[in-house]
Amino acid sequence: MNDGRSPEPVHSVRGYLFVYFALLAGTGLTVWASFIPFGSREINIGIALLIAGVKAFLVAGYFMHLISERKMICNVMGFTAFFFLSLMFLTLYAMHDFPPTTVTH
Amino acid sequence: MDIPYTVQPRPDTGVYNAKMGIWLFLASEVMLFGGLFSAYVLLRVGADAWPHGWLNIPLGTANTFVLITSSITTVLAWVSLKNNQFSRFKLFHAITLVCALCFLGIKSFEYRDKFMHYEITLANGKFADGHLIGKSRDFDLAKKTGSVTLHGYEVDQEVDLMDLHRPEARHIQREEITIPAVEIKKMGNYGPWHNTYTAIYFTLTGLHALHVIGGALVIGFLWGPGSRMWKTDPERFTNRVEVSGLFWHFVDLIWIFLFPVLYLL
Amino acid sequence: MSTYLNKFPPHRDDDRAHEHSHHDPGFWRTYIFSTDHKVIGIQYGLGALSFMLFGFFLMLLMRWQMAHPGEPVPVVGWLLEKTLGQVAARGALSADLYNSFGAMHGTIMVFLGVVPLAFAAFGNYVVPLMIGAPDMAFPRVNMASYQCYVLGGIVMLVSFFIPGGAAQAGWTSYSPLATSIPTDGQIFWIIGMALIITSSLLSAVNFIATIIQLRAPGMTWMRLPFFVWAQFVTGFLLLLAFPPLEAAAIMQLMDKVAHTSFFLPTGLAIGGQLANASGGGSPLLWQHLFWFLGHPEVYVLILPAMGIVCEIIANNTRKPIWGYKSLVYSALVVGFLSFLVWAHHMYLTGMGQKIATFFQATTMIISIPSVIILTCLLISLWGGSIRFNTPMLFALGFLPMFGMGGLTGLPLGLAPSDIHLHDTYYVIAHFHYVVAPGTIFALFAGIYYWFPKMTGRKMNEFWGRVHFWCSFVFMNIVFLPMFAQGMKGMLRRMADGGANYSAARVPGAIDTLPNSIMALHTWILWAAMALGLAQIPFIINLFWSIRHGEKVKSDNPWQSTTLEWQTPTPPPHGNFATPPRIYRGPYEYSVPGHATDFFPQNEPPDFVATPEVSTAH
Amino acid sequence: MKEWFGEKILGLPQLASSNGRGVDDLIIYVHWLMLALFIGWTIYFLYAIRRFRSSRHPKADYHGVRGHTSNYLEVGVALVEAVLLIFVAVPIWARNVSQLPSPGESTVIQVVAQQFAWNVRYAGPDGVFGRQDMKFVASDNVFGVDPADASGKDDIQLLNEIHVPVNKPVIIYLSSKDVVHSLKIIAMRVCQDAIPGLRVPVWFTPTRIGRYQINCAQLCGNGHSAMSGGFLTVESPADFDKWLKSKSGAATSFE
Ligand code: HEA
Ligand code: HEA
Ligand code: CUA
Ligand SMILES: [Cu+2]
Repeated sequence: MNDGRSPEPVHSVRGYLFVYFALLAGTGLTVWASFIPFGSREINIGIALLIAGVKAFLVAGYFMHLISERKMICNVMGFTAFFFLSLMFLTLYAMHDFPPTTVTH
Repeated sequence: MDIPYTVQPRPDTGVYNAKMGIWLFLASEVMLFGGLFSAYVLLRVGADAWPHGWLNIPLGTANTFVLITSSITTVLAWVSLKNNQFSRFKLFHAITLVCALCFLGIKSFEYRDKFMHYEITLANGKFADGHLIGKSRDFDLAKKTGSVTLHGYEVDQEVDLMDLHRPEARHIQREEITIPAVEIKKMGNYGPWHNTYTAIYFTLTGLHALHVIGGALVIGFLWGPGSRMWKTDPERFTNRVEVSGLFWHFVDLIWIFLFPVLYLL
Repeated sequence: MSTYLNKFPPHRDDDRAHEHSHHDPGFWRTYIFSTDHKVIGIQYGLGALSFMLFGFFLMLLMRWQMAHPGEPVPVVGWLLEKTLGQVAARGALSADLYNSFGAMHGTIMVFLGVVPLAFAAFGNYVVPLMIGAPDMAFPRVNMASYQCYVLGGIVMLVSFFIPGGAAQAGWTSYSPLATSIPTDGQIFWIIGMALIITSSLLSAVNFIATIIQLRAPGMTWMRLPFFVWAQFVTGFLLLLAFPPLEAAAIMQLMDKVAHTSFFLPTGLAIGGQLANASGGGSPLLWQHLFWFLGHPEVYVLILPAMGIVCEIIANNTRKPIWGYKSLVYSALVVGFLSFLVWAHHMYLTGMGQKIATFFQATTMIISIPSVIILTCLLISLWGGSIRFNTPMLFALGFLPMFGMGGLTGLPLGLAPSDIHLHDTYYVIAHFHYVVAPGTIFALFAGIYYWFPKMTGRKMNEFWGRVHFWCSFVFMNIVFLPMFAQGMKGMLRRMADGGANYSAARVPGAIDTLPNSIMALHTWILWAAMALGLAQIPFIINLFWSIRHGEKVKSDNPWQSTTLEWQTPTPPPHGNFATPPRIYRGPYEYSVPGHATDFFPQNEPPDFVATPEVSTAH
Repeated sequence: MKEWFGEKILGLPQLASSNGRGVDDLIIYVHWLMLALFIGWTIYFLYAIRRFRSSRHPKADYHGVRGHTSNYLEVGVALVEAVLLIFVAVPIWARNVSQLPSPGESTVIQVVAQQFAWNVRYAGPDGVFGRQDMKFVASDNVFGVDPADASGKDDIQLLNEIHVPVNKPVIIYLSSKDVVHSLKIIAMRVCQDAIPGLRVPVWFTPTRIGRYQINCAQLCGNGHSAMSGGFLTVESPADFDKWLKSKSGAATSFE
């Protein structure tokens, strides 16, 4: 996030290619990791989401040049991410905080 | 007065109008898919058993490669314009379009596969599962006449169909089995109605596919008739390519989450 | 300051020449497929007012039914039977029809009436003018947004006439009810909503981009009129809260047409039949996604109204708004928090202690910035020189009315008191006080206030006063008794007005509704009719004044400081003849030492103003 | 004073349970706050618009109010709200949802709502409900009782009538077989949505003998307003036992 200057688009093709191959590698890695039993399903899910997160960061950060984008846009996306997470986790939490002895089926 | 900052960035915000607009639009898209992702998490957490390994991982991986490739060609197309190389732009954008079509092709093949895939509850309490090869001419489930033929296998309990990812499941022998209608209690394919997993799978990927189609239409326009603007207003055209590219990357980004979430986990 | 201005390149001289090169675009492009924000604003306004009138008409029929359950509706009963058929047999409302009308009253009022009027109509017309912009950032997107709105409205209207009638599951469309009712009305509702949501999203993108990008040189954030701030926050609410509802609508549509089970749990047996669905879904998921929109939506209804009231109060007290910064920050905080309170509509769905505490706490916290906003507006009156013209009357009327509505939100916001009040007429009264005498009054105020800008003529002052006083009195007679009814436990959405729970019908039970409470129905019915009649002077006044109203003597008839009054009236295509430059905040009224009692935002500081000079163009 | 205000000014309906006192108290306290604010501001408001009308006050004051009174007021409102929340609302809610009375010393009932009536089920003489599972749910077995379970044989199943002894906690396990309904018994200050797919407990202690109407508070279809046939009868323990005996014969079994 640079605030002072207008964003300098990354014209280096090599940089983009690097990100590209990182993304391909990441895809391979997720598939591979999903077949390895890490002990519990949760760990597998965590690893897959972590890799997906990194890949998403690469796409958003470099292909969409978010990391060199202005603060305003980063703020908007930041709030959006926050509201998305609160929607997901508060709902999830609400579904796990029924009065005791409630039966769900 | 004309509308300012349609091409040049506004000094204090550093972006031109359309770029601001597309980012705002993407924010709303995040919430749209966010709603569906929340639904996914909730349904999954609430389910007794969540299917595993129901989708074709090699195809999914291939499709991921295709989309990532289309993403880089979009960036490179924009870079080409920035560097004043119009014919390279045409080439890269063409690749993007081919990738988009390829993605949709693979996706529709996968859809078809699911619609051909049947689970049959047998009268003896067992379950048959597999791809439909054909039904006899007089097949009528209501009247219990005729028979169906599947390429698949039988299991004792429905939960055995849930995890096709586990090692034993991967080595199950599939064969052609013919089941007379009298032995069938219930029969249904793996369409969205099958269970909450297929429901969210079809909804999420369907909505994603609509985005791919929309993006492809825009990119196709900018590649074809829209590219005439390069002659009259190159800067504005470059901006348009950038904006459509942002949308395209976003579609890619969604897939990056959809793939592990639906195929692998 | 000057460095800020210097960042902007000087405008090219050929701007004006460009202006004249526009040739007459013809009727269709001028009035129907216009991309001019002012025309679109007026289109939205007329459309939304018509829908509001229609929504009110539905409500009159419902109020008749409540006061006289099962009796044929006088005057229009035969027409209902003719057009709607069996559901209106003998010209009386069946329970199905009552439920349709209720659901559509809510939907139409909220999504086709108030949001389009408050956000889209006023936002379109006023915001670009206020920030010194030539138009919206994306004029064609703007047109598309309006067309989606019209299409969505048509879909909603058509749904009344399909077999089975319009949606019947309330504006909240809770699953599984919404999926189980055997009419396609719900599908129409979903498609209509999808169009309306698209329209709102496009508008929201456009407004936010416009406000960020097209502020004239010198129009810094803290010099924006509060109305623009309100629209800005509203834009974000629409942008981020609507999509989850769209996602939910897609899922409900899938449940309905593809027989999925997103919102249908296992073992559902509707009408004695086990549901033909796989099960495994959750009805509460729909409620969460709906209220994730639903709550921010209510602030979408109120923030623009507060913005309008703020402008009018500043103008008619002839003094700066007290606490401008607090207003702005409060609006931002309200916007932010409104995403975190939604489950206060769901306390009684079975909510554990921790999550209930969280949502009660956020609900109480969000009431504080609302209190601050109201306090600022009220304190602004002190020391003013108040002119009581029609817009000001409506704006002043807004304050106590919103106060009542907002305050009655507090007992609803605390879960234990909500046990008694939930789904009673207390809730109906609570939110109608905020949306009807609250928001609608503010919208009336805005119409009277900006009408001269749109037409160059004022609306008739006398009839405006008649409109205000009659509306004020009858609104209160309609809604005040509802608090009493709700407190006694009268439930909402009762096709018979609660008769089945009344002491008259159900002898011997202890907690039935006393006759005095049921008798209030008659009062409300008559007051609602009178309220309807009170709108006639307004409607006539509105259309009559376009041609025959008193001509304004200058472009700035209210002697206002904000930018929309510093252009020709009505503003030409492109709005400003020369690009404006802004030197000061929005509410510089009665500045000590200044010649006039208003100091427009774009008047250079060294300019020695006299009233004639500053208003003539 | 408090009761008088609640009954006469607010018009709260009769209260017939011990847990409803807290609900009513909270309603009353909040309304005191609301009234104080509303009356205070209204007086200020009317005074201000009279005092500062342009005919009387032709020249507006650029600065207006300069003090900090309003800040104190806002902080005050926040404080009162915080107190009400932390010391009244949260404890009541906690008691309501987390501190169920023990089943042994309460009347335990299951209720399944349907369009447009209430199915009621008692455990019968043995005091044990039959085993339940969703897979047994059928149109004539809304509770999903396992037909093979012996403890279900003496369960009592009724439509639209709930009887409970006075002064003994009642726990209702509430569910729905079709759409969302809401069980509301006004005098008990009880309201709980009946959500298909969930079985939620709700409890109260009736303190007054009598007959109460059960309201359905959630829109549930075209019969919503007519879903009013259910009654709660609170009676003396002796009467209750007699009633329960008379119903035991009516035990429904699922074969
Ligand atoms: C514009 C719309 C709007 C606004 C602004 C609000 C504002 C608030 N609302 Fe309301 N609400 C609705 C529209 C609105 N609401 C609707 C439509 C529903 C029903 C939906 C449905 O079920 O169909 C609803 C329902 C609703 C519920 C659910 C009730 C139930 O179903 O059981 C709750 C519960 O917490 C609630 C709380 C609040 C609170 C705490 C505020 C607070 O933000 C209020 C804060 C404001 C104040 C505290 C006022 C301060 C003013 C003064 C102090 C000055 C007084 C001045 C003078 C007298 C001159 N509302
Ligand atoms: C913005 C929202 C809004 C508005 C403004 C209103 C306005 C009114 N509402 Fe409504 N209402 C809702 C939103 C709104 N309502 C919602 C969401 C519900 C819940 C639905 C559900 O249960 O699902 C509801 C439910 C509801 C009920 C409960 C029904 C039930 O539970 O069974 C009642 C009962 O009296 C009612 C009455 C009224 C009345 C008398 C008005 C009056 O105030 C109307 C005032 C309007 C006018 C006076 C017309 C103004 C228009 C003009 C003057 C037009 C001029 C035209 C031209 C120039 C062309 N409403
Ligand atoms: Cu059951 Cu309303
Ligand atoms: Cu709310």
